[in-house]
Amino acid sequence: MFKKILIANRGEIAVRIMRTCQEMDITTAAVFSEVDRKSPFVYYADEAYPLGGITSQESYLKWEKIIGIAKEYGAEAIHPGYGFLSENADFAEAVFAEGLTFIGPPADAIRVMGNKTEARKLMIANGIPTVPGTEDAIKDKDKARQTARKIGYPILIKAAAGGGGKGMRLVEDDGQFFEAIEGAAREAKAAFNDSTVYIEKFVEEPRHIEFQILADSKGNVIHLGERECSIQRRHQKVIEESPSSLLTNELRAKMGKAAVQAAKVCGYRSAGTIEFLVDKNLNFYFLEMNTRLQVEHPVTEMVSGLDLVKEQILIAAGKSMTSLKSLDDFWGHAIECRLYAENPDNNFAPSPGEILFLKSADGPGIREDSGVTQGSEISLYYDPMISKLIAWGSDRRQAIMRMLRALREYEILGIHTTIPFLIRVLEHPLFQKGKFTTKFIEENREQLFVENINTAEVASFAAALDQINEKSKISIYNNHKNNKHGSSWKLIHRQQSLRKK
Amino acid sequence: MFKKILIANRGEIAVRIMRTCQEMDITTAAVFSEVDRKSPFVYYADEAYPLGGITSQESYLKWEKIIGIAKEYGAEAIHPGYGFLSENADFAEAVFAEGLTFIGPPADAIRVMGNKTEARKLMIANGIPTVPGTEDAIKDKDKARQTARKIGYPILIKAAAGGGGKGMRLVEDDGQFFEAIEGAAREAKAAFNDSTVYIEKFVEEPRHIEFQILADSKGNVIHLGERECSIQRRHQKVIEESPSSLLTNELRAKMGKAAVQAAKVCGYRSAGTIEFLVDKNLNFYFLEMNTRLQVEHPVTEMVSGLDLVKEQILIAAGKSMTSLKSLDDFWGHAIECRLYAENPDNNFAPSPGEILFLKSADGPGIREDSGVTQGSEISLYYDPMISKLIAWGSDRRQAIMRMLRALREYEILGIHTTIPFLIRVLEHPLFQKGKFTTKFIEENREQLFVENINTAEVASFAAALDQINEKSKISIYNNHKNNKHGSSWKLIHRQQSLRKK
Amino acid sequence: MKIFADTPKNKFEFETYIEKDDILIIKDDKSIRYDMTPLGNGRYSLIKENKSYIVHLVKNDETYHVHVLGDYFPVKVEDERIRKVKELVKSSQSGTTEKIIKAPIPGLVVKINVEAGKTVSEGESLIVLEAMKMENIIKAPYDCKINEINVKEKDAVQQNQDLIKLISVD
Amino acid sequence: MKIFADTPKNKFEFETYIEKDDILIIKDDKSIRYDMTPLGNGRYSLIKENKSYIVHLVKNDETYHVHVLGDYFPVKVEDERIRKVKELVKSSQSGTTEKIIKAPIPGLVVKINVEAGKTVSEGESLIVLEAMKMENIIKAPYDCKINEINVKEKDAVQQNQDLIKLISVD
Repeated sequence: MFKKILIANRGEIAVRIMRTCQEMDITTAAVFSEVDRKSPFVYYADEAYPLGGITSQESYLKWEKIIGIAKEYGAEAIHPGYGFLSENADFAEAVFAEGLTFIGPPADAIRVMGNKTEARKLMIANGIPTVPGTEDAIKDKDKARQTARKIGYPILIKAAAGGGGKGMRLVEDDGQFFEAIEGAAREAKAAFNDSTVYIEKFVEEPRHIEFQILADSKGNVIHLGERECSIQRRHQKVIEESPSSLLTNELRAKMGKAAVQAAKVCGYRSAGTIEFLVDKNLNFYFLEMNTRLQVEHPVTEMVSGLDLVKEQILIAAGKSMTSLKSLDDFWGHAIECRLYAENPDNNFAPSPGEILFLKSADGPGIREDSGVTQGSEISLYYDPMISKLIAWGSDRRQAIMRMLRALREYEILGIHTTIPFLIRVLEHPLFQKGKFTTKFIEENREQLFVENINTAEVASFAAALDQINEKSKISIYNNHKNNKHGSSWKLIHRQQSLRKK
Repeated sequence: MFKKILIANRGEIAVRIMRTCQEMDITTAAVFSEVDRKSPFVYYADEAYPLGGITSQESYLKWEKIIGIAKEYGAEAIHPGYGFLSENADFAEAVFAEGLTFIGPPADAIRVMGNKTEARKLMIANGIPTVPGTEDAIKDKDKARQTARKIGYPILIKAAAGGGGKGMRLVEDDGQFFEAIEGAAREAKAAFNDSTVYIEKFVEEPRHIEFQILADSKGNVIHLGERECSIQRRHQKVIEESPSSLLTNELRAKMGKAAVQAAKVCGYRSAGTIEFLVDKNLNFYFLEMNTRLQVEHPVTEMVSGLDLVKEQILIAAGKSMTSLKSLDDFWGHAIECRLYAENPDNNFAPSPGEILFLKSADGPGIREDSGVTQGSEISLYYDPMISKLIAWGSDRRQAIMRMLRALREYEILGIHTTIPFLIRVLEHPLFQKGKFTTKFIEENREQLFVENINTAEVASFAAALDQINEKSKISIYNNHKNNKHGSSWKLIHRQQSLRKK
Repeated sequence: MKIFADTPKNKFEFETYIEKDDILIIKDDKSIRYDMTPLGNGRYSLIKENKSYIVHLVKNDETYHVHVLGDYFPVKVEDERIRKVKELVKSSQSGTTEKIIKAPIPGLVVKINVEAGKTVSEGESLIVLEAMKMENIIKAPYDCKINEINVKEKDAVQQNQDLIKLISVD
Repeated sequence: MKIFADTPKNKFEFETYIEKDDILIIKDDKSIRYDMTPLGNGRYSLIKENKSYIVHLVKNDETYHVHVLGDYFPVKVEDERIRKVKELVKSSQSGTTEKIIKAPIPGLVVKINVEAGKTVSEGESLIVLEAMKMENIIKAPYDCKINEINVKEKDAVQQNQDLIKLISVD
């Protein structure tokens, strides 16, 4: 087994990977940008090496430097997490060329699946259904517009190198086409250093359902069931769960078989995800394969009992994966909510700043994978996702109720988060019934931004009290009529007077 | 189902119960002493009512007042948690007499099992093995000493009304007998308002293994497997786990059957625990029944998937329990560590004070049931247990490794906790092999208080740096030779100079 | 004295009296029983008519940013006198139609789609800001003329920094 | 200058030089590379020779209370000069054998088992303190005579409050 692993990532996923390493008695090495000097993943690691630089390009994407650090300080393997270098085939190859192990799939598998148009061709050749669209990257914008017209609007423009909604645009009519393609290319360039984009038909009433697969070097390829990821905003996943309320056992078996097949034909090894779209008639289409650990992998961990990072490490070290059977029985139900540093009330504008207070949720069935803590500075330079809450329940209802109470008890001061929005999604009757598509947020916008008048009154009352207190310069806290709390009173008054100084 | 439940308790268990109520859409009412005005369980509740008073006697034990609040404000049921009123049969009866529901067993069951000597007689009458000792409460000290001599030292003196190690004394020779019996009686009086004590033979090489049982009003009585609670200090449980590394399936079935039988003969209903001692020859003895929710109930929840508080509420409302079969297959392995506000390096002296910073553990397999947060004031008046960490793993090894990493990442400033001690217990080879008795801590004292010289050096280095920095009045933070972090440097320097003001 | 507290979609009114060292809050002729205890870090435990809440209060300029029950509200609090003064000031001001578009977030100006002097229609893209790897398009709030552009491409801007000055087109 | 840092069971020594605005820490003729960044609330991120730690430092009187790697150490730090001064002071003091027993914890005095003037043996119970529902017995540290008792039963005592003054019996 590896003695030391370098984690070429930041934030929650770096911490997540280090935790498994610790549990396996493997030394962890962090690399960090200037901005991240005080981030938890830096002091969570056993060793930490500065990369310098501020932006991703100047730091986490500098792969020669990262490989250099790994070699100099004796790390035998590199885990890329998700994003950044995780789907960079050249990087994976370079790691291998230097005699180190890349914890992920072979470079060839990344390359073929990473190029979305190549991947589509491979799937079509192997009889796995795909969504109609361009088979190649777009070179000529005018020609591309003709293709779009032929497929029929609405269409999606997607980054060939990408994932996670970056460099993606929905185009509903011909007039928006050029602006959309330019924006997508620009975003793709910034996020993946590759501006190549392609076109796909936009499937109607679609659900986004993906299958987790595991493949080891002993020839075992299995799937661990699905994740329902239809709750999306701007093509970013917001809430994920496993199992999906849509799939029958029969459909699950069929899709699972296709997922395993997809992994096999690209010579896959490690953990990977096959994303499908399922339409209103339960037809499913291969969308893309993510050749890396997925943000939402914890829901699969909760219902399977496996540690997917541990499986990745075992597989990379040439060992067999832990479990050799496909998952055909879930242990309860798990839901994940991504917490973003964004203000839902201001069109989800990024909300950078310092976290002034943090009391996270705990108790039965709650797991958190966080990358921040009180005192953390949320910067503008990286992804706004700061943490993931995962709730487990013996059934979907209990998982939802647990997630709701966890979100309500989560306290974070200093930045805005998407928590109030997430609560409204989970409270929505259609969500609770499992009746939704990827357009859920769009279509229920009005109810998702409603103001609860009772809660608003409490907020107003508290604000008014504080304002009166400040103005009147006498202590108003605690006028409880039945109160006989001698010492407690004094305490409160003393604190009040301190507060005014 | 109940619409509103009053929780007659404080701290972590009050929050724990409220969480389940929230998940069941039941309104929660807290009652609180003066000291607890700012405790998380008060603001976690939907409603909060002051009891006044500081000590337990002046607040949480004032049951007429508590019942009065429940009636006045429309709570239909009262959950007593553990400790305080949870095993007070008169209270349970009074709740019933006022037309409310007591979430726990019938008063008669509490009464017979609550009186340890009565319980012993009942068990003996029903063929369940018990430890030799006095059958009745001690009235005459001299006579009691004769009994002690007859049974043979070492013996245990235990509070008839009690549990949790309070009012308990180990007597190793005749000379200590009188001092021990007085101390035990005094402690029993303070904790349970009942100074009655009795004597029991001290079993050698004993393991403390208990069975969780559930009984509903439909006549279903099942057990949910065992909890291993042998790791104790001063008869207080420190670490608990499920399953036990000692039990064979055969012994588990035998003990489980005895546990179910014990619950049946006292007409039990609700969740309860049968505590056994198991000696070196795998003989087991009934020790006592705890007629309430146990502190360590989470480990059973983790391996069974059930929410025991939910089961208690369902049963109290006259419904069937969720699962009707005994647990014969555990879902992995779970361990609980109790975090006490005590200083292990000062003979576990209580460590009251304010929590200045708190960053709890999270990530895969970790659950926390906490009663405190940053800013919480740990007082002298109540139990020093502030939180419970629970780790789940697919096997015992993984559960231990996860617990270790969770304890190492747990940050708490302002008070001492037992975390450094817990880490040493979990790291100990005998603990890891599952080879221990209830005397583990006593017998391995030397290794459990050893100083790791490498860690000591890091601590000394950091302290020396800070001292030099204060004296020299120039900023020494960050002398990293390869450092080119322009802006980060400045930030650090600015903060440094702020810090000195 | 009357206190007005407005959230984006609701308006609340409280009547207050000072009685010795206490402040009474009256609603529907009844004094509201409350107990608001500061916990530090902007956190308060509020017990109002036996209902218990944890409330976060952060005051920025004129607005309270309030978190309670997992929800968030910006709340503007004014008392009677201040409100009257403001109304007087407002009515005496001459109606200027210039509007300043400020940066809703800190970020990097990646594209400016308009020039000073041009007329644009409601919803038209004016400026593209990038932050946290996502593009944010700032659109014209209504049909208007661009009066002045205060930034250029590749500028890093702070939150609330002036970006564009508009004059509405009638 | 030499710096001494002592934990209960180990003693460490560091050599320091001030070089421009930097302080160099030398061990075995090599400058130790370090980077200690404050995170607020007494927390520091320390990177020492590439090894990364989160360190809590709280200074109370002369002692640093340090938490690192899940462990806790009280650390006494002194430099050469201070240590020399202390040694001088110590050697000039006359040897007094009176010892004050202070309350190790805040608590309630539930029982006093001795009287002033009495002689007791090592390990004998002197006082019983109760806190957090547990009794804590304070025992005689060695054979001694009780010089003075400073508390009475039912007193609530603060941490480090004087309880009993002893004179050792030779």
